[in-house]
Amino acid sequence: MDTFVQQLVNGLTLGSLYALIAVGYTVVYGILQLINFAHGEIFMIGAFGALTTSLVLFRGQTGLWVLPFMIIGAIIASVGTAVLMERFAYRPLRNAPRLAPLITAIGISVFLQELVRLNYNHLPFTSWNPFNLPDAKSRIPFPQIDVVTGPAFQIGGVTIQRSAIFTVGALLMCAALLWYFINRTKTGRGMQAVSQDADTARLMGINVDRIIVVAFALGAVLAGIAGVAQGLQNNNIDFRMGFLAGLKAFTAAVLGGIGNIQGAVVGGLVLGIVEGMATQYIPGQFGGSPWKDVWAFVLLILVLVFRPQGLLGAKAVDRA
Amino acid sequence: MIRIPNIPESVVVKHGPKAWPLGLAGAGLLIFGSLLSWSFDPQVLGDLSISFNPGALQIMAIAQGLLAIILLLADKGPLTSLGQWADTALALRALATWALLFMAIVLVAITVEAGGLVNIEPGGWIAFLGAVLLFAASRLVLPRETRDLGHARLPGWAEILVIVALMAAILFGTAYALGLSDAWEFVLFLMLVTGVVITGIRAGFLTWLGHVTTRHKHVLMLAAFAVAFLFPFTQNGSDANMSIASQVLIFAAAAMGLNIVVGLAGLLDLGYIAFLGAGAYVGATMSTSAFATIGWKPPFIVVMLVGGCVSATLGLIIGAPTLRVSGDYLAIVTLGFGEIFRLSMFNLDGNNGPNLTHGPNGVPAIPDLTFGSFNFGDTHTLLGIPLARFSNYYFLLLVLIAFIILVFARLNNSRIGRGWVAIREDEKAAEAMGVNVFGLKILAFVVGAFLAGLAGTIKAHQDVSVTPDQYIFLESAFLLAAIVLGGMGTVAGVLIGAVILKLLPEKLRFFADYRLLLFGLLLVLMMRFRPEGLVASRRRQLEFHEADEELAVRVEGDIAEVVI
Amino acid sequence: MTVTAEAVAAKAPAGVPLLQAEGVVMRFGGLTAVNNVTMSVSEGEIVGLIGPNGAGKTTFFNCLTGMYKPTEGSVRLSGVELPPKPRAVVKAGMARTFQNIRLFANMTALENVMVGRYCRTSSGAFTSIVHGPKFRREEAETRERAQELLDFVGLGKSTDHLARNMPYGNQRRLEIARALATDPKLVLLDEPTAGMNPLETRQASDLIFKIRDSGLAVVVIEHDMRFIFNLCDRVLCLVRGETLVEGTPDEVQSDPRVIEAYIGTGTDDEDDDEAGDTP
Amino acid sequence: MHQRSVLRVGAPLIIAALALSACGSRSDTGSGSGASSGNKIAIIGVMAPLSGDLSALGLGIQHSVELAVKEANASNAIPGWTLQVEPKDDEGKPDVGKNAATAFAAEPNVAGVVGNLNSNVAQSTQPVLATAKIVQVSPANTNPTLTKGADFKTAPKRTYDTYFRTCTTDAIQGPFAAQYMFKAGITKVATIHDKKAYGQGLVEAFTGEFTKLGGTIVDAETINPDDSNYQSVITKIKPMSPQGVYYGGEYPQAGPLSQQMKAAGLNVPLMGGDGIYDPKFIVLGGATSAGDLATSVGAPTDQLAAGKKFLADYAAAGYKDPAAAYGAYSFDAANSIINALKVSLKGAKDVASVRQATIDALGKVSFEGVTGHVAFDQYGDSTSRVLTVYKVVSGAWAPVSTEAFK
Repeated sequence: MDTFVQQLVNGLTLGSLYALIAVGYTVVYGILQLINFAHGEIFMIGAFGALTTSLVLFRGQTGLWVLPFMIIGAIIASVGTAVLMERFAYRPLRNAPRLAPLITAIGISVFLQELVRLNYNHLPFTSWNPFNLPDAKSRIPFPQIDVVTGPAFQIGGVTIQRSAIFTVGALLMCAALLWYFINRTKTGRGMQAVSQDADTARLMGINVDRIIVVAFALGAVLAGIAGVAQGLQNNNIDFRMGFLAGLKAFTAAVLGGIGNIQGAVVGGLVLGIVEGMATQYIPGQFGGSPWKDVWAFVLLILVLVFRPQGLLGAKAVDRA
Repeated sequence: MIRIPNIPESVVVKHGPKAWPLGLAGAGLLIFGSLLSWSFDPQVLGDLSISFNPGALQIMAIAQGLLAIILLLADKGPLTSLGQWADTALALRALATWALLFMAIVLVAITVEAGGLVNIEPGGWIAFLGAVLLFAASRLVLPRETRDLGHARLPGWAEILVIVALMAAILFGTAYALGLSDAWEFVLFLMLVTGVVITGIRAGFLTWLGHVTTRHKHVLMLAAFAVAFLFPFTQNGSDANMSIASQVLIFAAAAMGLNIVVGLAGLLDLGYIAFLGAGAYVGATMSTSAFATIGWKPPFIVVMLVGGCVSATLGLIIGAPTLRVSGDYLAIVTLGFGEIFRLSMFNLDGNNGPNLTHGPNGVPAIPDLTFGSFNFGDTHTLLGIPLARFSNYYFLLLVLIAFIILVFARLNNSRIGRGWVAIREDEKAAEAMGVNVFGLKILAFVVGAFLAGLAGTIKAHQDVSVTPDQYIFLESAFLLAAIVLGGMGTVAGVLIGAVILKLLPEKLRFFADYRLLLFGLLLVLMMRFRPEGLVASRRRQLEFHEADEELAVRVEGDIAEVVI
Repeated sequence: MTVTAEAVAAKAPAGVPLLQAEGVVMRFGGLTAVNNVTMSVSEGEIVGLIGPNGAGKTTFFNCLTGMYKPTEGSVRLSGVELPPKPRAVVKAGMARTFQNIRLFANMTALENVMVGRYCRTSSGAFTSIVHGPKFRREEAETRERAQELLDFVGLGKSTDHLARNMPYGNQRRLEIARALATDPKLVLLDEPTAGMNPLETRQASDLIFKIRDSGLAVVVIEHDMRFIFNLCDRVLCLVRGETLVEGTPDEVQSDPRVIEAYIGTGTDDEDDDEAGDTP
Repeated sequence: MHQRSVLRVGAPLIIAALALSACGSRSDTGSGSGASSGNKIAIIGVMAPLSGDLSALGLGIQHSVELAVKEANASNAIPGWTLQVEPKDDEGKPDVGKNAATAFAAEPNVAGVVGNLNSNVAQSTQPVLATAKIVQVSPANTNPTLTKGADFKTAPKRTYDTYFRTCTTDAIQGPFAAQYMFKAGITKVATIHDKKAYGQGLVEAFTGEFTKLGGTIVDAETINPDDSNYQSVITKIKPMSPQGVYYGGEYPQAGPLSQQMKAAGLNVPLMGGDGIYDPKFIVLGGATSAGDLATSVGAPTDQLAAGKKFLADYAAAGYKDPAAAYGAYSFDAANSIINALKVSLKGAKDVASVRQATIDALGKVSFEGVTGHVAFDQYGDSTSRVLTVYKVVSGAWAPVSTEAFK
């Protein structure tokens, strides 16, 4: 029983992370019908933004008060990247065949990974590194924050890590704020209008370009926070972290019904729990942690084939 | 391509007449300067320090000068009969721009390599001055009306000769480029080739060549294969370049298979490398390697077929969801399949699942192929030229590529190919017209996978070992990039894309670390500015430029899908 | 010159109409777009389908051609029930055109028509690759037949033109040629004269007569009353998804309910149901 | 050098190619002038990842070989010959490595090659170099199958007689660690490995010895090296309450694993092989990594006099990148080739004709290197069996015991 609860906790923690990233896929997809394949890298850049903030401004500080600054740093980095990406890579392709933005996304993804890997600690072709940043070619330890990464809580036989509480808490807060933003603000309602029918919304005087930028930025905010959460949880970050996390988060978004924000959250949590349980309870040779990713992708394919509208989606999806 | 703003009309009109003598003077200076010594340091750039004994780079510069003189004489002078066909003015502009760039980079190269501007001898400066003059002159030459090149014809034998000469030039150009070990020389040679090609395009030579090659399609094909076949003989027994060449061929074979799926049927497959991997694993596990896990050791031809069929079966499985999902969703499904394949190969090591693949360590020590008494690992001598291991594989792969091209081209020009185009254009309408949409999509996956599987079985033997990390997502992305870069749905495009993506990193080692970065950037820029690729299929070009009416009218004449 | 299929399917038993749609109902969620419509078409007949915007005409077409699976009802061709699969429907001998032209824009006219021959040929991958005898025979036949059909619709000189470069009227004709290439017994034309000038409209009706004369049955959706009443042997008027009147042009024309339907509902449905074409 | 051959074939066919023939001959005379004082040239190749995420290790290998060659040339180790280093990038990928090996095989002056870093790359380069009879000494491959073949446990059989290595294989390190742990009173251990040859081999060898000594393996798990979150595996292990965890793999995974283990309340030492003996392990493992253990081959480099000298020389040579984990082994690998060449190149007219002699001589080398005594057994493996256990003490690896493995 303890093991079950423990894997449930692990699953929820992992799932919260997926959910935070998945929202970004879903928001952009809802408005542009575009799979922003490079969203995983936004998450990675967020983590590096937080790391940079901590190293440049508060090197060696471990007090809780650093955390908000790190989160702000993460958000600035991720939102900046997302907005630039939208402006220079995706916007010119708005009316291109669907293959074009997808290939662009792959290109951006590779580009951003390599940019961080090669140039995180120095400018291109120089060795100028005023803040003595670490080399990003391999894993970098993530700064530890006193209250958030201390020893774990022990409840009965179940261990709950402090970072896990942070991750789940961040998801809850973000979900609440997001709900408020979408349903109670003018911009949020504008987003809803654009996702229903962009052309009509434009005729109604909604600045569609601005809404699209907001959608990218919104996803990036959450991805940035997810980057911090993952850094705190795993204690290390690297330039590759976005690929698999992005793929899993996309799976989560599809699982919940892409385009549907509640769906992304639910999908993320379900996927996380499935992974945790698959590690523990699938017996025999095809169980255990080596196969958990396989099961996650099998789940993705099954959902796409048999229920492409996802768990919470109602509308049949037929996008060519 | 660098765009230089046009000079104001008034200046051109006023100084136009001076362009011709100025250009001749520039070209002359360029040639004269190139005959002199360029550098004091004999160590750099293959020794450019001996006057009247030009080094390789100097010969390149002289070639550009001569080409410029020919163009000038075609504009005004004894070659005007040529000038009425070719757009000499535009060509001259392109040539002069690239020549100037070439000389500038030469000077930079000498400065960097030898350490300081002082190392440049007067010859270098004279040649540079010549390039500058030529450039200035080229901006002043006025474009003229030219006749339609579609009507320009030579006797049949002469046209065939042109094709043969061109192919020979490609052969020796490639062999020469591969032999260059200095990165500067390599880059400069590439610049020369690019400059000449662009000059050719501007002059209309390539358009004419297009007409010629359509008139002599079979000659072109034969010549191309002859060139590919002759390539190992230029290596004089050295296997270093053949190793790269045979990798390019495997990559090209896989890319061609993917091109059926992406280029013809219009389905984006992001896990395609899994098919190559499936073939390779079949080849490895059924080989006589001590690590092979399957006891059955049939002749290789059977192994190839098994590999192809296993891949095709996977293709069928991956293709099955196309019944329900399409577009981006399909791309993600294929990506998921690719990851599942890799992870499965990673895990099937006896610890987690049956022992089939030895997990991350893969199947090493795969012996060379033998057909009868012919062992691919041995060096064989033909016409006095030794052909070593990789040359043997190269020939085998050449046969495979020929087969794949045949399949590709014939399918494209059949009822099935028309069905694929129809699906790409408007899936609903195609279905309403009785096209078997689902069947054709599956067929594309199966045929593509089968071909990749065949290539994979050879790759296993050629590579000696098969490991899961050769079949990661990035490799699928590279395959896709080869197609995107070269041009979707064309054979030549894919070959060019494969060569660029596999060869350049080998030759441009100093880029090594920035390779992937540039690759990512390239994908983004290609999609932005030339989504149809370098060698575009006419139809694909139209599909990517829906709004371009002018293009549509221009293309109409030769839409009859020339795939070569 | 004939456009009929050479014995595509067994001839229908005497007395059974060529097309028989019975009690077709199509609901989207709570909306009933087509409600219990029954229609039959005999060989060599031209039937008109009229109705105000949003009456469910195109939805009904989609039900007939298998694009939609009707919620209730059945569609029979020559007495054989049609499965709701477009490909099977085409194979059985019913082809259509679209309200907003859906040609393969980047293919030439000839290639467009050749695609229409797809379902009447069967060369597989293997014979295509080796250029086997079957492939060569079918390819030559396809090409010849496609050219014949282009001549038939009056596009004989536009063989190599790209569909997207052709004038609007010719695109309509090309779409008809493409539909005819499937060797149908019945063609469904969805607003074949939309956006045409009077001259083009007259040419279109000539073409439809010509098709009929070659032995095919035709069903036409149209807004142009004069066109439809001149052309059709029988007219069906749909209003809000239901059959209002069915009869000869004269009967329908003089029916007060039809006039009322057109005047009374002309403004409340702006969108035609083509929007629902891709759910 | 290819361009001349191109032209030899091409000239009869294309007149234009005549023009190029001039430069073909010129560049040959040009490159000849690189050698000093009329000495003949012998090239020692280096194949390692010089770009990409493993480049830190690869560049350390390259520079260490350069240092060895520089010292050999300075002392005129092989009279009449000048050694040169030619590095080639294998990117840590088998197919790129194969290209590099093929290029070496095509050069008549290549006397030996140091490399590769990765065992799977070596699998691809071994046959290429073996065909050309070029000796290859790896400073870092630990996969036993490279020297002893597929059935290395039951029926070891030398695969390629050109292949040698200066590092030890997993078959020694694992049992050594087992003995140390058991002696320290740890009898219940959970094992984790990354499924790669190195990690799996270590764990298998460890498990064999540990159970033989009477210890219990309470759980055996694997991880995927691409992952960075090991919570689910830790959750599986924790209820078994092991007294220690033995990890087969490398530091990028081991560091976070250690940290996450401790954070989840599993406060037992983690032990691994030389793959985790790296300062980066401690950086990634954080403060809680104190007490974690690692084994490494040879005595500590900075304790041997020769090792100290190597590190000092390396620093003095001013290379941009540090010697890294495999610098000392690479230095020894290069020196073993140089020692073999001293024998085989004596009186030889060119490198290519004495390649077999070089192979034979390399099998017999025996000298004191910077990692200890360097010699090879009949399979090409290093005979050095001295190992050291290191422990994380106040943020650094501190040697706790150095012993010869029995």
